[in-house]
Amino acid sequence: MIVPKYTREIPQRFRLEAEKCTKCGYIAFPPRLICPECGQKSFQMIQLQPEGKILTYTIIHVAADAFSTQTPFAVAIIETKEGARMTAQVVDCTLEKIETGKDVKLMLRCIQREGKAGILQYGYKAILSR
Amino acid sequence: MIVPKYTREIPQRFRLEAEKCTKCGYIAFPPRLICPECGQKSFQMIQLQPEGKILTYTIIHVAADAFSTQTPFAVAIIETKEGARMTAQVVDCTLEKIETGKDVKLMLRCIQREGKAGILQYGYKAILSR
Amino acid sequence: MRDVYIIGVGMTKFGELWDKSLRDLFVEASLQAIENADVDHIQSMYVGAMSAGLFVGQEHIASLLSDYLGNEGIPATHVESACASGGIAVRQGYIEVASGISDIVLAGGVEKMNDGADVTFALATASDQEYEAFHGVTFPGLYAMIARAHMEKYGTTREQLAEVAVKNHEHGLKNPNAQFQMAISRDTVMKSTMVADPLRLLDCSPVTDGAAAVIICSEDVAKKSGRPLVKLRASSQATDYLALHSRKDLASLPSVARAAKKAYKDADTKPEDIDVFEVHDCFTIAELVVIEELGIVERGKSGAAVEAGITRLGGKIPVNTSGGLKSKGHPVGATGTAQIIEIVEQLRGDAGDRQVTDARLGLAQNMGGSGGSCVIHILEGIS
Amino acid sequence: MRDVYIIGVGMTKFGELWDKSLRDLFVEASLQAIENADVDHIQSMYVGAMSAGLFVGQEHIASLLSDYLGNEGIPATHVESACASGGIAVRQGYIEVASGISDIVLAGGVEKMNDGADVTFALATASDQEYEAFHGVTFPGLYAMIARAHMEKYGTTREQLAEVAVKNHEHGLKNPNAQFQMAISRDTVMKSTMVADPLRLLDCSPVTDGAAAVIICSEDVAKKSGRPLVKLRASSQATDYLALHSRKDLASLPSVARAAKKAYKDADTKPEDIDVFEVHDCFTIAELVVIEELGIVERGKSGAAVEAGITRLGGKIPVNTSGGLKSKGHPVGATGTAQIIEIVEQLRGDAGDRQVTDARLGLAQNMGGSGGSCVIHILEGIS
Ligand SMILES: [Zn+2]
Ligand SMILES: [Zn+2]
Repeated sequence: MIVPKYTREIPQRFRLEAEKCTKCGYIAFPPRLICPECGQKSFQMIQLQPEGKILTYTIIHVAADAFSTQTPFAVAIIETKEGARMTAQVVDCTLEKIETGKDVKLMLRCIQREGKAGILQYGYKAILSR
Repeated sequence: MIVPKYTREIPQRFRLEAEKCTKCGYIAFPPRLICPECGQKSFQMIQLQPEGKILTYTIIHVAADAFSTQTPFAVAIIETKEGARMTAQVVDCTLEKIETGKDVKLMLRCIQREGKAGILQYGYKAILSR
Repeated sequence: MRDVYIIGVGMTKFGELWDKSLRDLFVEASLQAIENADVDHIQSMYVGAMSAGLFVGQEHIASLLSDYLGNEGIPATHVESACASGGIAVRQGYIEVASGISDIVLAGGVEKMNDGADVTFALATASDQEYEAFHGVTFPGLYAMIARAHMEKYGTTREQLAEVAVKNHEHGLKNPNAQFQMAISRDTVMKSTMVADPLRLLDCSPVTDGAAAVIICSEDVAKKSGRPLVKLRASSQATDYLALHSRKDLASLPSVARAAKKAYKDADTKPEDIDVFEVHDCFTIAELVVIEELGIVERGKSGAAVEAGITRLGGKIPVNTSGGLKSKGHPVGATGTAQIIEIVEQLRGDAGDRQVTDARLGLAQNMGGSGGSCVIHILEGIS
Repeated sequence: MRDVYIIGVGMTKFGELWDKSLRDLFVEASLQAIENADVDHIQSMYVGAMSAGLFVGQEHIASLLSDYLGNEGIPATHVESACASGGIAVRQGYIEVASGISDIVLAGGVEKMNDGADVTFALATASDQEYEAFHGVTFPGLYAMIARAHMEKYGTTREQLAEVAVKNHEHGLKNPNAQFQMAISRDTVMKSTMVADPLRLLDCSPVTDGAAAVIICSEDVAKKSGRPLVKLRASSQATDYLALHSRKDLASLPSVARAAKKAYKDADTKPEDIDVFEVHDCFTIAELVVIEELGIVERGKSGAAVEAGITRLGGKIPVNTSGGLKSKGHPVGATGTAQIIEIVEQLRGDAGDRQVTDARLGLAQNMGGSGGSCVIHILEGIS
């Protein structure tokens, strides 16, 4: 039942596709129909480089049921080199290593199981660059 | 987690407790804080006799997930002798026997499993009187 | 209170729109409405949706949608009254413009139903969860009980119910935005799968994704826009006991009569003056009871009226020229707004093959659950 | 537009109210408000709730609640803007009375959170489901990220965050309706369980059941009522990007500044003139950022201000005399209305041990999600 939703989201979640406003340069991730900065409707598709840095982060100790077996885990707001912003987990490191300003790479990983059939949902997660 | 909800509803679901408006005689099932017919707030608790008749009914062939293993099943609107109205399943008979106007008795039965732990929820169901 | 107009309309195609999310749908309809109105900004917005929470796990949708509509931080409010949410959104926009607080308001509705949720459960939350849905009754089940009561009280027949579906599909065939653009026969309806006896699959509106939006404004803005003038002559709303079993007459929908009385009074008109009706045919029986409550036909005579073709396009009193919820589709939160759009298009003379000749006054009736709420708008085309 | 007043208030105790259902809670608060206003009828009602759908499986709640409040079929509308729903309900009532459509409107909010639902999931639906909650971030997690940004940018300390909780519990101790009537120490806050680093359990408002309602009316009705006159001087609302990550400055809440600017302008007043504030302290960091956005303190100086006791009852600018969401409890849909009730009681001089001396002007600030929406009311006591 949720396969269509899954397919619909592939461009953003798997390929990191964003759009750049042809007038003001605003980077829309995910893509939008209208630019929130200048109100124009003309965009150019761009593929984000899977690299960015941590703007702020938290360590989640109490999670929704779907994530409760993963606690504690880190979630950060990341800005890519192009200026796109996203929320993503930071994984594959001891949590103490995570700091604001550190560089990360974005990787495709399993995020959660969804729906009664427990279908795996994939998407981007961040790992520290060094 | 849902045990308190369960306990809270015992007076109505298990004991068929209703309230009678001391001014206009309106029977409130479940009990209310204010009479919808006359606006007064004074009620007398009454216990409904577990007897009534069918005012209208349907046979459900497509149900919500929680009831999907029970289809087809009958649901009716029942008026008790005191004039209380309720929606309840009609069980223990071939579905063809069910007709508007027929007398029923109300019995305590299991209705559904609720929540992740699948706790059994009990309540009233109707059976044809003869 | 100021006079209020609708100067722009927009809607997505209705259907199973797998490739579009809730935000995609609403933004698409809204941008269309803004373009149709030829305005360069809106001052606030209302979004009707029954349950984005249960359908797609998203609350706070008015803020989300204002953001994706090109966030300028304007006030954005989500309103809900089950399947009447889209009509309520327009009514709140009407009140805000009438008050003078805003001159240009966007009001719309949306529902994304085909994204994996237990739709039967979600729809049943429009009934009394603790005393109706708890016992396993579904939304079709509630209308099935109304249908049985109406059939036993007035002699309404199974065939007459089917005729409502046949008529609405005939209309929907002419509507490019309709989910089902196909004619069906009385026989097909009567042999379709049983859903809740006596209602069958083709008595029921489908599960639909879609969005609709309108631009509501003051007289001043409307006149300056140069767009055809459609005036909101009345906007009324009423409620009833939520649980069907609490109502004295199970073959009636009193909230509809209550809202209609107020709407006719505020618009200073009567059913005979209205040229075209959009009514809430979530199930075939709903259209029958509603046209009685609206005073279009005498109580108990709706089945015969439909069978006689009176409510067909080209008949004396055209009802649901859009195809209705039955054929156009029923994305619950969007429905009430989409009905108003059909009326606007009829009054503008833009309804194409579905056009009712010389339509000047139209009425849209939208309701929630098994009639626990109802909202009615009367619109006038001013030429 | 007409002047608008509040003449009646009512609320349940806030807490884990196992023996009361959603309808019990709302009806209890509403009957209290009606009695407090000494009116014999209401003409319509607005109900704020974030997600009765996800918390208790019930949509169409305005119709349900109008029914249980003694159904006379009046218009009843559910409004939602996540945790700002209760403030939005009052604003819609304000607009309806200001417009002249109604003279007496009930507006309230309710949430029944302790009935078995996955509360963390339900609250996270106030964020962007597809681009925030999808990744496992929780509602406390979003504010934790704001907290870290604020600490790193302005040097706000962990101790200063704790001082917000200490102050609000000190106030809540004097509020018989508060969920937690107990004092806590800075040390207790800083040693409480980690929820979302750097926020700990005692930085977070609790999971609460409760309801609150007010009676809104025209000047005419207010004067005839004989009740103390409290005027709604301004009612403003704003939105922002829904997703926290979309906002340029992660240590700010721009929707609050936007709504505040409009409210101060409409009320023709400024922060210095306001005698008492109720603000949305869903987390300790929220109160700090909000008092900056409201212009009560300079940007980046909120931590020091709270530490200095300025916002304490008896201080120069008392904030959250009710105990705030932190100690009074946070039934999300009811919160915005309950804040307004605290202000009304302060302006009437009815706040008992919590009374701010000679309070004449008060402001209530209520927001949704991580600041995707905000609604502000400024009230004046007229003696
Ligand atoms: Zn741009
Ligand atoms: Zn009575």
